[in-house]
Amino acid sequence: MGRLARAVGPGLLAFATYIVFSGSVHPLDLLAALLVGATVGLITANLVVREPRKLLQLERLGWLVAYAIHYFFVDEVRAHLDVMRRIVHPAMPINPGIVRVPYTTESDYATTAVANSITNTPGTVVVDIDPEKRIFYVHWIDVKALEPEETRRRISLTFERFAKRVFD
Amino acid sequence: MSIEEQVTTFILVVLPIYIASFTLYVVRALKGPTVPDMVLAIDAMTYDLAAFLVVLAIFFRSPILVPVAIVLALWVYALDIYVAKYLESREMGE
Amino acid sequence: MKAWERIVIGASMVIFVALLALVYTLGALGYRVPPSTPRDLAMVYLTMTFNPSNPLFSAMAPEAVTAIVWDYRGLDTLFETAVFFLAIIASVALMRGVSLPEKPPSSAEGMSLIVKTVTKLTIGMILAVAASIAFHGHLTPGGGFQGGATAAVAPLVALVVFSVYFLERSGVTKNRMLGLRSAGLLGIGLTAFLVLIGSLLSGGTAFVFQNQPKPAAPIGLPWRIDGALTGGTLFLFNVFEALAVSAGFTIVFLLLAVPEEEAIKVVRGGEDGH
Amino acid sequence: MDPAWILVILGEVLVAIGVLCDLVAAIGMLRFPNFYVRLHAATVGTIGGAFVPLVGAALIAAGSEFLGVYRWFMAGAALVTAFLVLILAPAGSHALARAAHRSRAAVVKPKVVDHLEEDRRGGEG
Amino acid sequence: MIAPQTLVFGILALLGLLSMVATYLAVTERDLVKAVVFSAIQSTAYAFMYYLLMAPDIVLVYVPVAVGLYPAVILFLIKKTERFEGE
Amino acid sequence: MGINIDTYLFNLLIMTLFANLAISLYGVLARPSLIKKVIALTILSDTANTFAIVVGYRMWPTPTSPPVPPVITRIPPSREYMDWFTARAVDPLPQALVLTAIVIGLAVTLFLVFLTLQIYRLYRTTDVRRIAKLKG
Repeated sequence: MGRLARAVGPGLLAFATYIVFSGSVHPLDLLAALLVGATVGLITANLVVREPRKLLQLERLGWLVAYAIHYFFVDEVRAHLDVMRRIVHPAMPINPGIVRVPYTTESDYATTAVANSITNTPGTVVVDIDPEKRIFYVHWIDVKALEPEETRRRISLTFERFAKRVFD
Repeated sequence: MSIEEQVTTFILVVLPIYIASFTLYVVRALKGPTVPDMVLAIDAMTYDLAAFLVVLAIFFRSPILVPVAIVLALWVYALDIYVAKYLESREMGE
Repeated sequence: MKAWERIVIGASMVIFVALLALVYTLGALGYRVPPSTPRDLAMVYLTMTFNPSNPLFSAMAPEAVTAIVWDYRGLDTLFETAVFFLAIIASVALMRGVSLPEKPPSSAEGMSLIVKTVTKLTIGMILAVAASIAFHGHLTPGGGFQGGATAAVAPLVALVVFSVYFLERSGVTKNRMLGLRSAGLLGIGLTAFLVLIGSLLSGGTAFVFQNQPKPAAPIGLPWRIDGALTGGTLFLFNVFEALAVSAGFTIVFLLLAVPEEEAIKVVRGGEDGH
Repeated sequence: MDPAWILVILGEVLVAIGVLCDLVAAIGMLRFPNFYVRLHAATVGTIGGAFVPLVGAALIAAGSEFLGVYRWFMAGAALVTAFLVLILAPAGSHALARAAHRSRAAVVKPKVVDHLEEDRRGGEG
Repeated sequence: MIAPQTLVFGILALLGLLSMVATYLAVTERDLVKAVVFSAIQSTAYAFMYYLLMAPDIVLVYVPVAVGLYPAVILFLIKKTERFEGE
Repeated sequence: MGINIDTYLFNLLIMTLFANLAISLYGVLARPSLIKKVIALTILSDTANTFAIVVGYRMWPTPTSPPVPPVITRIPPSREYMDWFTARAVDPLPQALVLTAIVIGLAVTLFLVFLTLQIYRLYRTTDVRRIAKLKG
């Protein structure tokens, strides 16, 4: 029973991927997609989902959408413009270094979401992660601060706030 | 001007810029100097190539060419993972 | 390497290129490359691959490449698959007696947490995309070989990211993959004889690898169900071939990932026994 | 205004942004001094240069009548590719960076500070 | 204005030159890991070439095999044996 | 007969493929390391496959309308569509031949890789010259 409940999430993801990728909603395709979704869900169930109840809480989805909008239209644009300015600037003003950034998220998915958000904004790349001490080591193109709390405020605080609401 | 003509003209303008940037990526990929540098250049180039192939499929008016892009993106990720694993561990299977 | 050897090899390379260029030029004098019209043989395949008005010679699949691979040159492809199977069996035979040691789960194995989580999420999507490529092989570019090669990325990335011990614990073992691979091959063989068996049961005759009805054998698989094209046997061939190819690649990588000490033990032990 | 035109114009704007990011990222790959700094140029190349134009191409395909019935297949496949690029590219660069730092294949130089190196040395000593 | 046909044939010729350079470097390089990466560049050039030659089926099977599986196999092999080619 | 720029570019492509063939042949014959021989062999077979695809290509019907892959995209095909399609599609036969050749080539390469591994386990080297000396 537990495995079946956990299989729903990855199965739905595989089902949606199949339908979107093949771009057709003919009954036979829907049947094939159901088969693929069921098989993939059962295979990867224990790997992917720990607590299937989280999938049903709709406010998490709402926060996910808010996260995406804020991320793409504010953070990404600002970071892209900054790094592109550094690239085309004749003097190439860079000031790189690897700093510690602490994090407080609990689940694997929340941590990964924060790390991927940091890496996907140009200017900061997660080089290593220490799960015991809860520290990201971030390569920063323009080091402005060295203290952990200050780096956290400048790099990852917004991402963490959203990621906690969505995944934790 | 119809949509078709407008899209075709737009893609014809965009195409040489793409070729120029691919040339620059290739220079970095051939130059190195270290293995991670080369793989990173291939990585960035291939993700851009995937986007370019979708645009080119519109230009060729052949929508069925498009699954190519997804396969490229997936397998370049795999290449990254192999090289990273090769560099950091003692045995590939561990 | 000695200097004169280098010179001989370099000179032979230059001669090789020059000869090929000569052959090419001579050919090009009578034949323009690239041609401005397709060859006659190509025209036959292009007009026949999906032609409801001439069902006797048509494969009833809009994808000409898949139609050629599994219909017009079906037996040839079957034997090529057999070559693939034999090469993998030979690899397994070279590594006979080598098995993976048991190891308790630990957090140190594999790569970092981020890569692991991302891979967990994407494995399902990779398999779904591969299934889509294989199942729509008779409509859009794709098919058994392509779908199988795409699906093989899932176990391979899992092997590299999570470690081979993890795969072994979660049930992806060499023997199971050999079983899946044999099931795929058996499916290909059965599909090849499917129409023949059906025809014999109903008292007629048919050809091996028959897809659509022929003059002497008026029986065939349906090429359309509820308005959706299925291409007769092509769909089944694609599914089974994808199964066989992906399982075959997985076996080889499971074998390659065995730690070297184990293999050395087996090889050296065999030497001492002689 | 025709909705198809809106889709196409929006898509073209996104593709144009993508081309610009792509060119700048390629220049950055050549100009930046070491591997870790080049990672940032590669991020510009993958998010601005691949994710954005893929979404744009999906919009163009959805609005282009002349592509025939397969244009939905095209738009869907482009969107799936965009999503995969969004989650795979950062994991790939993170894996490369971590491996390069652990195996010391690339040196962190020029640098202001390297806390990772300090912590690792402290752990060993 | 260049005709689209000439543009595409020009890209094909450029890809041929690139694959030639990559092949030369892959064959003469003594560090085998770098040789594998050069052969991956050559494979990417070939994959793009197949795409422009209107063979999507071949790209779909060639990209997994040549970008994904060959480098993995050769890297496994190098890890188990030796990295540098003796001279 | 004047020289056409398109034909010139296409011939340049074919010449580079010939050069690839020669370079990789040099790698197979003359490099000492078995691993390098395997790499060169894969490049050799890829180049041979590319030749088959290049032979199946065609001139564009007009300089602005590209050829299409050999896949019918309008179901059911009308008479006019079939005429349009056959005037534009590339040759499907080389593609079908190369498709299986690539997968079989990979399987054979995997076998070669296992052989090389076994040789290394027995002789502790992948250099053919040292293996020839060790032979006892």
